[in-house]
Amino acid sequence: MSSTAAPPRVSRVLIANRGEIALRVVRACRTVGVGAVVATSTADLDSLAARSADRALCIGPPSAAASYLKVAAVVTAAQMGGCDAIHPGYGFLAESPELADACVEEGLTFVGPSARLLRLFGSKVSAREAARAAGVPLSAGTEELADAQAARAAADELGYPVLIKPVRGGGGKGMRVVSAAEEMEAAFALARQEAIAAFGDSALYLERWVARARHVEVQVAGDGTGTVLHFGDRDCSVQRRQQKLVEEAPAPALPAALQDAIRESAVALCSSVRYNSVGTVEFLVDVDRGDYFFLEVNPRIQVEHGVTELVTGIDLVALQLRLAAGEPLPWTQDEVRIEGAAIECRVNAEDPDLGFRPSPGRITGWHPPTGAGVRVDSHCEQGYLVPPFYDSLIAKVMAVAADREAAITRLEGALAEFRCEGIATTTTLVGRILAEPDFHAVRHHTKWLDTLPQPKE
Amino acid sequence: MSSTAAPPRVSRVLIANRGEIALRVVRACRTVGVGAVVATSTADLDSLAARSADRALCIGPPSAAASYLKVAAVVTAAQMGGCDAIHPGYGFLAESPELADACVEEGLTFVGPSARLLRLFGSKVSAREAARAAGVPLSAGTEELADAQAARAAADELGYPVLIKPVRGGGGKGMRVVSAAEEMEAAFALARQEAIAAFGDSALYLERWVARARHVEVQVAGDGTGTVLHFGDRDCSVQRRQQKLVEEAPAPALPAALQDAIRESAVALCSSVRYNSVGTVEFLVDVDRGDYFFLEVNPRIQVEHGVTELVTGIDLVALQLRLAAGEPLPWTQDEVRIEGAAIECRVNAEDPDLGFRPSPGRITGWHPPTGAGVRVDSHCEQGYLVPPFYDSLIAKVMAVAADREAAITRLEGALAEFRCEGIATTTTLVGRILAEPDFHAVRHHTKWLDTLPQPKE
Amino acid sequence: MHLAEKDLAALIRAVQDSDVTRFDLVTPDFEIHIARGDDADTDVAPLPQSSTASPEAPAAPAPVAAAPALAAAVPAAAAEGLVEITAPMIGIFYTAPEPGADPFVALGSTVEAGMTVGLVEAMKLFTAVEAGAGGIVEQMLVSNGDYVEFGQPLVRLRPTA
Amino acid sequence: MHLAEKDLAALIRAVQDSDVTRFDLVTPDFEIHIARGDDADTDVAPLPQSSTASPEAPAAPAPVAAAPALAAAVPAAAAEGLVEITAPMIGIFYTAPEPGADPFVALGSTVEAGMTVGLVEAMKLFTAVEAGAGGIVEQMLVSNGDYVEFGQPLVRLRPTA
Repeated sequence: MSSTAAPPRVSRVLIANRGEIALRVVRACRTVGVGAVVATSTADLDSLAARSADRALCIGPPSAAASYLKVAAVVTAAQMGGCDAIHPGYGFLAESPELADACVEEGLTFVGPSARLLRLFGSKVSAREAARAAGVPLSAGTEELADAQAARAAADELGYPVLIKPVRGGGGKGMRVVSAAEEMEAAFALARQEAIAAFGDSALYLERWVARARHVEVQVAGDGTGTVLHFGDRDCSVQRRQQKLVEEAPAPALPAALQDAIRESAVALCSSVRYNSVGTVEFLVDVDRGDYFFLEVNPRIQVEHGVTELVTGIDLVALQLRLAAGEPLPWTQDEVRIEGAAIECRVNAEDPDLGFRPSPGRITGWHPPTGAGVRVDSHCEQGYLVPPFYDSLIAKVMAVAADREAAITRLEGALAEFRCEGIATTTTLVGRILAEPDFHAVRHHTKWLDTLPQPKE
Repeated sequence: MSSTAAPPRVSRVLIANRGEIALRVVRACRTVGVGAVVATSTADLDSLAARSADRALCIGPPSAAASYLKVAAVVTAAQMGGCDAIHPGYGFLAESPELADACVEEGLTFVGPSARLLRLFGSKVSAREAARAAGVPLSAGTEELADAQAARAAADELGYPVLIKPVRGGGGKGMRVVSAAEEMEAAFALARQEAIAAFGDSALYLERWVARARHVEVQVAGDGTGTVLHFGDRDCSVQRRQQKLVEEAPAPALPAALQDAIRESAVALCSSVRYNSVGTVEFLVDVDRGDYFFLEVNPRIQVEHGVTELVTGIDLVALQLRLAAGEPLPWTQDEVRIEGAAIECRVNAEDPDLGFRPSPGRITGWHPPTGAGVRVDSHCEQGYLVPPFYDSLIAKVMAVAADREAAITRLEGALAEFRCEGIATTTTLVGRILAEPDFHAVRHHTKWLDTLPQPKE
Repeated sequence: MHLAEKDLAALIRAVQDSDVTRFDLVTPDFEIHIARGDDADTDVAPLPQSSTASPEAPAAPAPVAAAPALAAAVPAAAAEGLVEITAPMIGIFYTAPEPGADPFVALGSTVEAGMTVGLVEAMKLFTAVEAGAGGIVEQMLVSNGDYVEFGQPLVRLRPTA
Repeated sequence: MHLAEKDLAALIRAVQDSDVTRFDLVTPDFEIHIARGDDADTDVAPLPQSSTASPEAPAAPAPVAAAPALAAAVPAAAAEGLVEITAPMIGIFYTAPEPGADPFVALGSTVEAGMTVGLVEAMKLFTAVEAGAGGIVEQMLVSNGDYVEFGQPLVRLRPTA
């Protein structure tokens, strides 16, 4: 079970995923010049990805638990399809150390980081430890605090505002934001009462409270020797209940020193663990304090990778395949140039008028926008039946231009042209987000969309 | 009628065209932030361009002569639509000095070069004169020759092979290729006989004969003061009966010195005439002799501009609008970077099995390819009726990648995914061209496709 | 309304052999425009889906905001038994030969086939708008000095006889 | 075959209330799979257009070269009045419990509902393929050691009345 036993081979790839990412990987396989076999559930047998691949193999019924999430089915499909590698896409088994282990056991190449890294970043505790060891800033917090006086002392060090949290428990109970020292005594007492009532435990601690946070992430790629490149950052602060809706590259309106520090942190962390694939390091940026801290590592290709591709001209999925095949990084950091600005809107098959309820069904009319500076990644087509079993992403609509305002304008145009008939989609809604003055002025943050009054028709 | 009378304004543009270029210009207007009104014939009233614009105005019946080619209708539409500028697209009135004049008279901005330049480049004679004055190589030829002896002397200077041509007449009659001096006497006598028989005139002259020519063109933009930038070259040598089918940027496999000379010639010519818009200078490259000569200037945006956009990241139509509005060139030559390779295939509504007969009709299924590095410019959609009145271009399918081979692979993939149902198209045919070893090896030339055995199913 | 292809061909020939100067036929599936004079051309045009001049029913609103001006126009004439005179070109519509002069026609005027009912001006060139058939002017759809598009209904006649 | 939605609901309830371990219903419009045990889940699946298991007719070839293997399969069983036993998972099909042993069933064998007719192996884990109904083995569609996809027909039985 040594990962150095044999030189990795990638000549025919089993794609263990569905939807737009399966199609994206099929296309990348073509770009790289390797074969592509798609593993599908019965619901996706006739999908565009399945038809575009060299072969499609049915691995189970529609339920993901019995198909896309079954390691044995995926590995067996690779063997049946004569594949020497497995690309897991995102979601499903993408971060599964079990699949990575199984690949090693069966002599297959896992197109992603090694199982060791998946385990390391799969645990919040060990991921934070790795970040700390690499000198990456972590969210500031305390151990358990004895009383309000200890809390005041700790808060003076952290800087207000702070959040009182119960050590055990969750769901918001016993949590209080404290803005100034004189509020601490009362707040601490209330939080303790609530914690005892809710969890039967009085232990409390403090965290720095970030009122306005931006989600900034850095795209990286490593060759496994400690050499790691970054491809700039992305801002994904437009979120609805922690689901990203709008992503852009590079992250706008960050002070240059802060942006450099964030990118360097990402490279330092991935270099310290000899990261050996493409991946993303996520951070929260504290807008008011002007600093940042580590969130997590996504050891896989991400939904929003396309905006980075648009500003760098680099095909990240092709790079991922080449790294899996043991090829070296083809550039130096200086050769990676970030030019212009790119924005992506996720379009989901959901009904904004019905609380974003999924709206699966038959697409009776499909006209995605095209043209200069516009890219659409989608698995949909006219007549396609959006199945009810999986997530509701139906298209990623992207635009790139010389600067952010031009990219917004172009993306608004693209969304205005986009027609999807037969099912409800979030097209109009995401278009409205782009028009918000706060978005133009980069005053948005991760809770911004949820606090925004629902836009009216 | 002075073009310096008023500062040009471009706040709302009348688009006097149809099809994909009308949609392209609507999108560019959005990018630049100006209004867009589309002038349409009754056949195009419901087109995607008309629906995407702020307004559509019907200027006449389907016949282009009574609509898109009528200067008065176009100018009146601009006035009716509250426009201050007219974009002519390509074809139709794009190179019409009459429209440019009418714009000046009516106080409208013509989005293109001034009428003076349209007249200059509209005549083969004055265009050649301008090229000669700018030091641009012209096709080598002689004046009328008295006899075979004079022809032999001239041919020694031109270098064999040469082409004997009648001074008056055309259509190939009286034309003979002469490969060596000893063939001249007989060939000259035969050509003279043919010329007398066909045109009643014995006058003959010689031109250098180019057996294998590549069509190489340079994309330029000028600000009207003599400052001209180039955006690299394109190769459009894949032609069927002089119709371009496949275009790429940059022109591949040219010796660096030759490529530089061609680009410099284009800039020198346009600079010498104070060119004041975007345009293209076309050349023929003599593959065997390794030199090149001037063909013509296309004083407008071209069908194949997209491949240049893909390798430069520059929006040429937006630039065209900005230059028309009197803005300066926003870059220096050094800031224009050409990276990677892009290829375009034109897909026409024609039936390759029926001698490329146009196949207008209803598109019942439309699924253009999308994804990383793929761009499609098209005005079509599911349910669209390709009208029988206009040219048969239905889509420009483009791909960009780090190098030419990768771009070919990506474009082949895109064409394989492209589905257009209900009408016959040339999709499969252009896909086959890309697979030809001669195309991969850049051994193709302007007559290559016509001499190629018809590929079989 | 359904027409076979050979019916169409016969129809076009019949119109061309006649002395009709302008013929327009619009069905949900296609349009035929035949005109004599400067713009003489015979067109068989596909009809856009959200048509502007369907005789059966008012045009449905176009799916996007930018509906052509024509699409928002007046109720169809055919249903009311009226004959429509449309603009032969895009331009400014004039009801009279010159400012201050009497209009060519007014509500209630009796019009004969071939009579001028107005002028359309484009770039200082004036084109007469002629009635294709006789009748009594029942509706004037545009005002003096209005811009009109090609094919836009200008005047509606109640056919005589 | 057309089923109203309430028929479907009733059907699913009836099957769930029974002791059936696996139920598959495939129509041109949808599929229902109900399974008990490790993978217990109830799915109402839309059927891909070029279906793999339409009981009415052989599947049409997929529009692109990469047709799923299943689509190219054998003629439909229902038309012949046969009951099909399909692969419960992707893997290698074995006709016998171990190399050299007698096969579970052969052509002409009489099978009872619940009987094992073969094994499917994926990553060293063996899953028994059980007959959903009784009958006589009329067709063996795959050979020992063949890879099979999920849902691929393996054995066809002639039902015993």
